[in-house]
Amino acid sequence: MFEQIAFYFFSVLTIGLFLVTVFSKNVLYAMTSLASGMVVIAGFFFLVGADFLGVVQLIVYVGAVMALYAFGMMFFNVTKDLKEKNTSNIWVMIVGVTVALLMTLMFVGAINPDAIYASLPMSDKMNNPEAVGMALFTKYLVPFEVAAIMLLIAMIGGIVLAGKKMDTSLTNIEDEVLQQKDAK
Amino acid sequence: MEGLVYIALFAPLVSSLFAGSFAMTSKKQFVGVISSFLLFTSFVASAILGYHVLATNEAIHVKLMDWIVAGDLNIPFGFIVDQVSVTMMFVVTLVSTVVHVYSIGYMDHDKSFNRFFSYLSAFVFSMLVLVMSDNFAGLFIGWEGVGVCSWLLIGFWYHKADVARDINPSISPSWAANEAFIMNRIADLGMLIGIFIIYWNVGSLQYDVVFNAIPNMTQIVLTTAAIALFIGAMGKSAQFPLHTWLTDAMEGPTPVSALIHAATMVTAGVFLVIRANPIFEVTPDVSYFIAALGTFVAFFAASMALVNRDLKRIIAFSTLSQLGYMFAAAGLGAYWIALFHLGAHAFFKALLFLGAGNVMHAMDGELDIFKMGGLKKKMRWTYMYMGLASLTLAGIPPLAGFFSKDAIIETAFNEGSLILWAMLVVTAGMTAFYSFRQVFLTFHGDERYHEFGIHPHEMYKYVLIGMSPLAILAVIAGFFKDGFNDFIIKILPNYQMSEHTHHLALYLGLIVLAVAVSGIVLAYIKYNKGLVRSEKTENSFIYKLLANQYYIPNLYEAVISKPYAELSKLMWKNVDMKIVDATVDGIAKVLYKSGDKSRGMQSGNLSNYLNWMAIGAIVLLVVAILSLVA
Amino acid sequence: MIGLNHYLILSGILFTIGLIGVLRRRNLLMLFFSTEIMLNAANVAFAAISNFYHDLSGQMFAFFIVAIAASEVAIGLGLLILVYKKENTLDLDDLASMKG
Amino acid sequence: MSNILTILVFFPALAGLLGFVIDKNSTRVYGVAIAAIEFILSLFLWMNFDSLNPTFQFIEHFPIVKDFGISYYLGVDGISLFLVVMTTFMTLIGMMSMTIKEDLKNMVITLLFLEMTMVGVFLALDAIMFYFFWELSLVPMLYIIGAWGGPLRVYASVKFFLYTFSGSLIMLVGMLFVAYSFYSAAGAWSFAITDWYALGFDIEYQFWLFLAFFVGFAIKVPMFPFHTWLPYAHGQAPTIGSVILAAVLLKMGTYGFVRFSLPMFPDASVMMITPIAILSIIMVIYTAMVAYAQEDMKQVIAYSSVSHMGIVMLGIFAMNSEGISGSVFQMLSHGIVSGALFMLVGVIYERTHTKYMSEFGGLASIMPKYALVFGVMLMASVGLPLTIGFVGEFLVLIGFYKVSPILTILAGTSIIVGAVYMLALFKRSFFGPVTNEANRKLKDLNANELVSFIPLVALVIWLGIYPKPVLSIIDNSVKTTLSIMEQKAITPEAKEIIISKNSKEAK
Repeated sequence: MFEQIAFYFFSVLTIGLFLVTVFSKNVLYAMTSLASGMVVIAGFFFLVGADFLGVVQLIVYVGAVMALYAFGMMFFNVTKDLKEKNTSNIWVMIVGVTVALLMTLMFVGAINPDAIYASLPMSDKMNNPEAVGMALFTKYLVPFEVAAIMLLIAMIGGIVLAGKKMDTSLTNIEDEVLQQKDAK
Repeated sequence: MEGLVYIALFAPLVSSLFAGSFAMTSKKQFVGVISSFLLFTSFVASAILGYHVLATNEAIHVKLMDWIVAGDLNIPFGFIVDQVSVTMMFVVTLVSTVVHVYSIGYMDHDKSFNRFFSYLSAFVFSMLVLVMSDNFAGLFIGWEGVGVCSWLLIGFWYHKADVARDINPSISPSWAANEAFIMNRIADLGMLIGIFIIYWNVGSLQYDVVFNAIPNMTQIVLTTAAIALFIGAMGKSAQFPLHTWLTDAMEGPTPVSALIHAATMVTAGVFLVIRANPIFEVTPDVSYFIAALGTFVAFFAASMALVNRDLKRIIAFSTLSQLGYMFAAAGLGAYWIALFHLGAHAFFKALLFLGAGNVMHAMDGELDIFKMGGLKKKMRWTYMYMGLASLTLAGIPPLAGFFSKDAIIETAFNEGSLILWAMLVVTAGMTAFYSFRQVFLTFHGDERYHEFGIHPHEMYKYVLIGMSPLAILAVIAGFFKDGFNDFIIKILPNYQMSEHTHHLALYLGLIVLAVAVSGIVLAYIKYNKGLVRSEKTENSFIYKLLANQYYIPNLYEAVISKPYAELSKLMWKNVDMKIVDATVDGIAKVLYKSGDKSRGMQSGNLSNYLNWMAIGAIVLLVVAILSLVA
Repeated sequence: MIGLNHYLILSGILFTIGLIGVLRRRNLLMLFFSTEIMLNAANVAFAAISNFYHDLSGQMFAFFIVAIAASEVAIGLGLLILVYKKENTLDLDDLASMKG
Repeated sequence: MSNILTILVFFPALAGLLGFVIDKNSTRVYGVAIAAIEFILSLFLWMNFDSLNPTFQFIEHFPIVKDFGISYYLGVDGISLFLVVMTTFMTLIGMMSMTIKEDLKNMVITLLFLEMTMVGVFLALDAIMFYFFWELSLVPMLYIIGAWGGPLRVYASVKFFLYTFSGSLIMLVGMLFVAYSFYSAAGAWSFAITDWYALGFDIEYQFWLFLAFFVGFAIKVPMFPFHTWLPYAHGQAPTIGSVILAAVLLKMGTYGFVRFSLPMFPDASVMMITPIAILSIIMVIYTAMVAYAQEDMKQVIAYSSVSHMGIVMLGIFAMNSEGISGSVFQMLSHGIVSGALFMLVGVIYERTHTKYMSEFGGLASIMPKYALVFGVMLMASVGLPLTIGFVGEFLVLIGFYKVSPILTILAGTSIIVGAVYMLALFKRSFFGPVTNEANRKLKDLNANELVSFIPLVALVIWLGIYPKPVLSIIDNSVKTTLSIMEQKAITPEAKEIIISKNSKEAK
């Protein structure tokens, strides 16, 4: 009963928040609703017993990613509303609804649950974080390490990219240099 | 003896290579002398071989080496010297030796003197290969070889420009050469097919094997083989409808006309029929067709000779006509008579041509007999030679032509084909008329050449002496008829007249003789005094028809050459360029255009790309679902 | 009772919302947001499947997806800042310099 | 000795690589030297070839990708032996006669690489290797036409490349399918041609596979109606490019038919005799007519190439050893003769910078040596007995007569139409008075050119008079191929045809 109530409540909440993100003209609103949506998603994780994932979701997404966005946005002018030539809604709706229908069809209609077997079965002896830990450091050790290296590279990359010649435009310089060369 | 065979065969080749090595240098007298000497060597070797064959009655068979060996096919370079081939060798080497000697004088002023001897000797070599080979493929080597040499020699003065057909019916030497080559090629295809038929039914191309296998072959195979081989013979011997090249071939130097287009090469077709007589023997229908065609050509060619004004062309038509006689004899089964006439004809026709060459030399290349006349004062020897040769041609006893030609006409009577007989008799009269028309117009009557500022002179002495063997043979060859009969029937079927014909022989002979003499008399009455031209006759339809060779060259031009050229152009410009190639380019264009059109997709706008991606995702999802459902 | 299908349908709806965002918006930053939504939608599905089939693999996948999303944001934002510095806009319509 | 084939294939390429560091002024000598060594190597191969052994010799075989059965597999038999010798010979002659001034170094290197690919195609016994060299040969040729060609060179080279390339892609699909079939049948992958020979197919598969290979080979040959790339390629290519293209590259297609199509798909081949014969005859007559209509000397010879290749195709589908041996011999003869003719056109083009026959006339009086060499090659081209051209043509026609007399008569018209366009060419260019005064100053062949042409003339005559040393070796291998076909044929009709075409009906 609790699960049902929680599911529907969270569902309505996420859908609403994400709709705001997608349709809002104001970047700040969009970002705020996205961050709130992420929190609710973490709720779903707790709901399906993926406690560790829920925590990771909160820390990484809500903590790190949204903080990054917040910092990033300081470089942009976010006070004004966005002026975009949005793709025609009918078209978007057609594509979106088709995708939704197709996916539903696939999930609901086509998957044969009997044919699915767990390749990494959960055991009742361990709680979730423990089980995740066991899996990560045994079977998924190499991917885990690779992911770590990737994150490190991403961090360095992010810093280098964002910190590069912050106050001059590369394109303009090259154009000027080129023009000077042409003039000669 | 084997050595002699090779000497006879290869001496001309050596001569050709020797002369050829000087081909690009200026005239050297010794080239002609040495070539002639080598040819004489070949002649002596042939004569000794002839004596050997006569004495022992044994054919000499040699094998030089293998030529083509593939699958079951095995063609050697094998040579056989038997009664037939040795007769041909004798005739060919004799005439060519004389012609070589003659050419030293005739080509005196030509800057391509050395080249000429090279070609001429190469021709003799090819001709010897043709007659000496012991298989059909070897024969074909010689067959094509003489074709090429003829092409080279007709086009010897290749630098002359093309002119309209009205001015010179042969257009130009190079045009005539190509015409000869291509017409021969048409016939050669027939010959090749004949060879194929024989190979696939016998498994060999050796004469002896093939002839031994004849009883095992079906009639239809034999008939097709005979037809195919005869088509080959028609081309080389210029039988209707492949005859036009022969008169055009007169563009070549006169010694060439004497050797190739009178005495030797054109008789190759007759030789083939004689050589392959076992095949023609068992195909009476084809043989009768040969005889009928031969008779027709004899008459047809003689009719064109009646009105022609060109000295060499008249002789060329008479060659054509005499070839018709030979085919008539061969077709009627009198192979040895055909061979005998072939030999006799070679002597007197070569003599006639060489005489014509003397006249041409004297007249600075002028060939129109209407512009000559009264030459006998200046050119006594030539007059005698040509008169003698014409008498022989007309068939006046006791000269060689009488014996051979009379025998052919008698054969036609003997076979009961009275139509053929009648036509051959009439032709004999026409022959006599046109040869003496030519002799009288050239040597008798008023001296018309003065108007054209020509100063005729007699040919060199050594040339005239060199021609004498031909003259002697033209006179005496007829007396060897019975001896030749005994000699040749060892290998060819013996043809004997029936009892009935034998009784009538004297009367038949007299009829022919009477017709011939009346021809001569007619010519004498009409032309002895000089040229009397009558506008009315020359404008008559018949005269024009004959003078234009029945318009056959024009017909060929209009029906074959022109349409072929047009069609070729059409094939290239329209079919190849506009259909075949355009289709390919069309396909390429479609691809290019579709790429060009779909380039719009590449707008550079990420949002558009994302839309496309979504569509792609939808397609993938559909595929996934369909595959899951299936 | 909430079954797997509920979660999957929810995930589908969220994904579609993200997709609509991707298709509709022209602002690069908004595109990033939409992508995050789609990633999260997938994560929900993974976690749910993991739960209902008692298989940890789903959670593992989701875990790595989170890692990838994090690095993507780090690099992506860096690039966005560069683009903004150069072009002074994040609107895709103004950034179509790769036209073929 | 044991890896002479590897040396033959890769020596030119290695030498070509080395060519980059050779001094610019000596590249020509270097190229000739390398080509000469390569030619001597191929002669050495011929010397050591066991002429009584009709199967593959000097085999080198070791796996490259074991799991997929791709191996390094070289071998030579009577069919490929002379194609290799001809390739090295024509490369040598071409290199010697080359008169290109600009970028000579690049040309020499390109030619050496091209030689590698050509020799590789003829020696490869692994389908993947064959395909590799087959496609690779396009690149140097593309470069030769595209970089040294005439005004339309880009169009011509792209057309050449795309046309042949798209054909061979279809062939590749066929090859992969054959390999897959082999895998299904034998349980292991193999691309070795000798393994494929042992593999039988249903008649339906044979038909489609035959078509797939046919497209690849037919475009290369080039068969009507896939021939239109050839006149462009020849028209635009520099002399050396035309020589190699006509002499060797076209032979790859016909060689492919003998090596792949016949022994692998005997039933389909028998089934396709009539359609291919008809195409070949169209090719012979139609292109001969087109050649007659040309105004450009080089185009005449280009179209004549197509016409002659029609004869080659006809011989291959005669299904008897006379025809196929004749065909292989005709490949050699066409290689030498058409190569020589293109070189001859190159000689006059270099002197006058035009190839139009209307610009010439009376050349025989000005350049007698040139006219002589041209005349010899012309006679070989029209198939005069005692020249190289006759042997192949005669054998092909005699072989095909067994299959169909009527079609043979039609094909036999090649000796007529061939003479027509060749003699017309000769008359228009060499005979008659000198029409163009500027031509009076033309120089006859110089010593350098004579050195290139004399071996060609000698070869034309030698192989015309005594073809046996070549022909007997070819014939042995052809008989083996035919016996493979006979064993493999599954339909009784095909078997009967193959047997009956090879035994005489001695009644």
